[in-house]
Amino acid sequence: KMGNASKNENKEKKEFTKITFCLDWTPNTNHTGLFVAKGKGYFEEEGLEVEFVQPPEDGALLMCSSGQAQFAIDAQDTFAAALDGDKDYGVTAISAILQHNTSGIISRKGDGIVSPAGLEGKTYSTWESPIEMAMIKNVMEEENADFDKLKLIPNTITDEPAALAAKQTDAIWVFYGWGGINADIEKVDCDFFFFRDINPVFDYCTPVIFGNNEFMESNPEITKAFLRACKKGYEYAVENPDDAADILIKEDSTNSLQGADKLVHESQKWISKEYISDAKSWGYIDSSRWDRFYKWLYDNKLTKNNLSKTGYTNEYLSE
Amino acid sequence: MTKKLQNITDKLPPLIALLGFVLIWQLVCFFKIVPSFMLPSPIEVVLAIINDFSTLLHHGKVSLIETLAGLLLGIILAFVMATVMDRFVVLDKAFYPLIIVSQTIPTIAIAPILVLWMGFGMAPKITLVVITTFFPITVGLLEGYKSVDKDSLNLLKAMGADNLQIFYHLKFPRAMPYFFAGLKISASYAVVGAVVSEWLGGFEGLGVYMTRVKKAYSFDKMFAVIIVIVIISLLLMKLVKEIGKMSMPWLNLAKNENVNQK
Amino acid sequence: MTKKLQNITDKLPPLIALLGFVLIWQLVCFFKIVPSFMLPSPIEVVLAIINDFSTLLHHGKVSLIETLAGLLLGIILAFVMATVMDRFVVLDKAFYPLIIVSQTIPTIAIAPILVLWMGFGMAPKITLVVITTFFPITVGLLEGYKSVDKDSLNLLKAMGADNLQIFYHLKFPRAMPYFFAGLKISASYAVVGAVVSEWLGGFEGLGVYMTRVKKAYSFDKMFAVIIVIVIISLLLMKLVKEIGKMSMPWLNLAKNENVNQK
Amino acid sequence: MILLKAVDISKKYGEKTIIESVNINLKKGETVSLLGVSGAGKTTLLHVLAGISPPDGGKVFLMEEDITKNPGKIAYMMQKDLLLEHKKIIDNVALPLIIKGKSKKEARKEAIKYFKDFGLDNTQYKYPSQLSGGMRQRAALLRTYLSSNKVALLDEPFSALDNITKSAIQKWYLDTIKKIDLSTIFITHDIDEAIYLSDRIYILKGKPATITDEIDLGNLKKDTEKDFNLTEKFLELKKMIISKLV
Amino acid sequence: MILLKAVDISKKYGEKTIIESVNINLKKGETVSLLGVSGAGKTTLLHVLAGISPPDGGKVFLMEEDITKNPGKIAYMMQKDLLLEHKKIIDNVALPLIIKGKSKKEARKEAIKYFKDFGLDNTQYKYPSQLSGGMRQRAALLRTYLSSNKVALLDEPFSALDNITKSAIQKWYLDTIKKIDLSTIFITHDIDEAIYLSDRIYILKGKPATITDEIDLGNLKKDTEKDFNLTEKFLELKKMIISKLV
Ligand SMILES: Nc1ncnc2c1ncn2[C@@H]1O[C@H](COP(=O)(O)OP(=O)(O)OP(=O)(O)O)[C@@H](O)[C@H]1O
Ligand SMILES: Nc1ncnc2c1ncn2[C@@H]1O[C@H](COP(=O)(O)OP(=O)(O)OP(=O)(O)O)[C@@H](O)[C@H]1O
Ligand SMILES: O=C([O-])O
Ligand SMILES: [Mg+2]
Ligand SMILES: [Mg+2]
Repeated sequence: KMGNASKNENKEKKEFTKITFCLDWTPNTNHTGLFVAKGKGYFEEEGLEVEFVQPPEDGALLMCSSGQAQFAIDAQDTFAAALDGDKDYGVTAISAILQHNTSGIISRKGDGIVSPAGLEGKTYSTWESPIEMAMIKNVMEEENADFDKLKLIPNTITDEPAALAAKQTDAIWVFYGWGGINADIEKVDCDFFFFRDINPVFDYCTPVIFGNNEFMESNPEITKAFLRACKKGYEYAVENPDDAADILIKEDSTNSLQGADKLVHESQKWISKEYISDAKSWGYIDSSRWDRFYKWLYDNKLTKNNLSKTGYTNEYLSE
Repeated sequence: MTKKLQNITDKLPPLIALLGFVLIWQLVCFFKIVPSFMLPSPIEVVLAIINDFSTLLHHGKVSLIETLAGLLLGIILAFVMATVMDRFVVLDKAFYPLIIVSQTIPTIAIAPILVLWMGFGMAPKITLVVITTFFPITVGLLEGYKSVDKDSLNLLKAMGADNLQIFYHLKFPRAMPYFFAGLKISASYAVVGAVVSEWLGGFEGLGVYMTRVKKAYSFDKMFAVIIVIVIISLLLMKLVKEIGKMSMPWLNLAKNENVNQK
Repeated sequence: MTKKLQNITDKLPPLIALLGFVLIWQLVCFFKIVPSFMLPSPIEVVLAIINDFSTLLHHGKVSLIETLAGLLLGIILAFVMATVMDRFVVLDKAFYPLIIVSQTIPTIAIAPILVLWMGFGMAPKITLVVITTFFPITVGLLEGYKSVDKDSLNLLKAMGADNLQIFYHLKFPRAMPYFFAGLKISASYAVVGAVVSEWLGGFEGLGVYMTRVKKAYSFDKMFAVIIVIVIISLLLMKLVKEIGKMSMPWLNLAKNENVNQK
Repeated sequence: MILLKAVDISKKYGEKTIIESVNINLKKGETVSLLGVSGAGKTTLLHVLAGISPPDGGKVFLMEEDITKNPGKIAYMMQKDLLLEHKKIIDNVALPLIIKGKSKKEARKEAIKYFKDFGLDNTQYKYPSQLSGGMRQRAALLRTYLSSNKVALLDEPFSALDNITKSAIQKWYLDTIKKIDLSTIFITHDIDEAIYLSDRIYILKGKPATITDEIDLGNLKKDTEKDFNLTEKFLELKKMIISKLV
Repeated sequence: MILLKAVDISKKYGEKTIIESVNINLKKGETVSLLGVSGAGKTTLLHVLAGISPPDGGKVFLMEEDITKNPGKIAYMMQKDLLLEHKKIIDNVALPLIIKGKSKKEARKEAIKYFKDFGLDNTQYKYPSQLSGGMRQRAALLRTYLSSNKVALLDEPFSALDNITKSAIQKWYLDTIKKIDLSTIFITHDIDEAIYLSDRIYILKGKPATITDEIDLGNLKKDTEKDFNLTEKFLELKKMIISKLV
């Protein structure tokens, strides 16, 4: 059921352990360290052969649960729903790719959405997830704005700056390192605010690397080796953003980032600072921030159970 | 064999097959051959349908309205296209290849573009249903029109009938069985078309609900939605069949009414 | 009219229609009736195809392999099912409704589940192609088998033919035109089936590439992919048509070979 | 009085001339048969006479009026009975009236009067597939009659029937056309039938086909003589016609 | 010598008895016709004789051997010509040999010998739709012959042909079965045809149908007398048969 990943193949001269790694979405600068680890042979050094795969929509975590992938990227907020149910998905968060939540709301410059208060009377593109709605409501209420006066429309946007420029919507949730930078590249003047700046409880972990429990318990050394290589890759990306960006473009087997060089490089310049940030080392999951967010979910009746202190571990990270 | 008995022996095999299928499904879940988060058991799914009934009804209604509107417009479009193409051979030659091309474009690729163009209301959903449904009906009607034999045409011409009369008294009735055959195929795709387009952008409808429960890791609810979609599709196909029967009484004459000795 | 001339008048109307369509598209873009980020112009799309050619070729190959494998398995499955169902009426009654149900399940709902069950390789993609393609072929074959007239059957029985001989000499050849009609429909859906399943999980293929270029804000590349999909589908349909022609020489006898005076 | 006159009709399909310089005429009350082997061009000629197929040469006149390429003036009963399977018998029969502009209600009212005369009681609201072959024949003839034209063209009206049951319908047919005063040209390739039913026989022969013979049977008392087709006189006629056909 | 003997055959479809207590036989070299109106049950009876339809009572013997429900022993030429449109003429004709286990190559080799005799030169690799009606008839007869059975059943072999061209094929048929020494039962509802072609006529009549009459024509010299079907003798016979049919 675990596939052939746990079985070392002895036939080849060098023994490689095959790892399937499920990304959260198409390759972007959140993933640079991983592609660097692959491109620069860090995985190989650890005896790993890693394949990056794309998940079904919103399905990375499940692919890891099912054992089709040993590791996957997801986020703390969406993970809550899996943790909260009565089914054991058998996955645990083992590493934070970014230390802080870099997401926030982007809007057209001049519309006055420089902070949540500005959302009143405006149009917001939503995925209608309960946590998302609760967060928007919370940040608006922090500034005494009325959430009911926010007009909601479905989020079908792929090109955020263009959508803003065409006035399809007024406000969109984006990760600054990609969507925000893209607005600069496309020369659309935008305003942006981070959720974490309005309410620190929203400085949760996203994106996060998850591992399959069964695999990790029977292969702790491989898990550690995997994270070691990742860490090395991200550390390289921190030191050499330009070079790392080129590696990302080159290593993406689909060539989908070709022609987006400028975006990748600009994004990389910004996001490289976020990989480790104020943490002692890359990947560390700050339990206080993790627990604080889950407690908030429970207090606001967004989960049935108090999920604090569950779902993560730092034990596979190297010091 | 009496009629009633015939009815039972006709309906027994599919019922047994269905029950067998559900039983195997339940056993697979019971013996955890597939982990429960990957495949909810039939019982869980039925419970999900019961618990979610009003929500499913609400979203189902939205999807059904889109489906019916799309199907209706698809029928109208198909009727106009097929009739015009049958009348003017050049247009047939010109547009038939384009129509085929339209069917090879993946709907999940155009659905987001339609939403981009038409907004979040029902318009893009209905449009997608039209795109997926007009084709089988058009093809059916064209084939039906072409099935009219020369002799019948000559008969009406000999009576002095004009093109409109020939269409009304001969071509259209002859094309009806083909029309309904096409419509049945369209009906089976229509609901799925609506759901896919909702899936890719909207506030209401089974497609939207499906993405939502999927994000919440509620596979039992997701399967409940699938079952609702299947049921709506089957009912729609049944409806088309019944309307077809009613509209074409000459095809369903009971054997005992038959005066013909042969 | 000479044959060559006939050929030109047959091909001219669709060509003009296609050119007209592209021209309107280009004009819509040129006069910015639709903003350029919503709709790349045909020229941009052609450039994207040229620039991305090797990438498109690579992913196209993957999708094509999945398509062909799925189609082949779909044919085998359809052949076995239709033949067994034709032979044993009970099985026909039992499984026909289930087969119809299988066609009303939205593929985008089951594709992620298939990936969950089968992994990221080609297996779930091929399975999805099989699910979308076996139906028209099965229905075609069943109809074909049923089209065999009683007299021909009796002729072979009178010669002392057993069931296998009747199948080989009569039923299968008679069902071939129906088989190819079904296969043509299947071929038109097969590529889309592969792309949809790739879209929902994988590392290669046109579907994967499509989601990625979409996320990279490259609508021109996305349209390039759509056009590649359309071209592959059309080529596949053409291939099926040609194989059909070759396999059924008795249906394509030139008029001048006809000795029959009537 | 000559009702229908076809002058110098010729007709090609593509490069091939099917019929050439055909002249025929039909007098009031007359029944004329058109005899020829399969593929001779009989149906082609009838199409031209009915106005549904344009001739490549020649003209068709109905009592001095040029009706070439002008359908709807002559009743035409197609090969076999050709009832429209999707219409009830009453609507099949009333179709010529509806085509000519009558409302469905009016047309049905007009048509229903004749059902008894044509032996079609209680079949009005049935569909064609519910009728026997003989009944279908009668319905088709009633429809031909209701087109209210004085001339009727019939293409192999009895070819679908087997030889034994055929004779009953033929007898009924002779009686009926007398009663409704119809002038008829009908196609057959059955010599017995031609002799039995017609006042005159045209023989269509050759490639391209033309009228090679005209045989007048006007003074034979066919219906009065029992088993006429088993008499010497009949045999002589048949021999003569065969010699002209081959 | 009696080749084929059917004893007390009866056959029902559902509740309805179609034929009852039918007894017929066929001697070596004989041509026997089965005459009856449409729907009488002629085809039903032939199906039973051929073994493809099980009787509800009675037995069929081929030279003492019980062949009831045992197809493949008697050649059967179906209504019309019924060539398989998807097979070349050579493969249509060789089909009985292939069914009996010969390889395609062998079967073709065997079949090809007879093409000249049957007037089918140069049609071997053509498809049925490329042949004229007469050629198709001959191909079907060759196929019947190649089944290497001594008895052949033929269901309305000429009904598809028009009355004028029919006689040529009938003549050819008479010659051929003489030449290949085939004993034949054939169905027709054409009295002329029955008289012209057969040594004996069975009349099938009634509901349920049974053999009501048997007419022996053994001593008529049909083929020597020119235009036999236009003679007095023929007429007398025809009158007699009609009286027995109706
Ligand atoms: N629409 C057509 N196009 C080309 N050729 C035609 C067409 N209709 C008839 N023909 C040809 O014209 C010739 C005469 O045909 P027609 O149907 O008039 O014969 P017919 O005497 O009515 O024969 P039958 O007794 O078999 O009905 C035939 O050789 C036929 O193949
Ligand atoms: N498979 C069947 N099931 C039920 N009834 C049948 C079946 N086949 C024939 N019949 C009926 O049996 C009767 C005799 O049919 P059969 O075909 O033997 O007549 P026939 O004498 O060959 O007629 P024809 O000259 O028209 O070919 C008819 O009433 C027919 O409707
Ligand atoms: O999900 C976003 O990257 O906006
Ligand atoms: Mg004709
Ligand atoms: Mg019969």
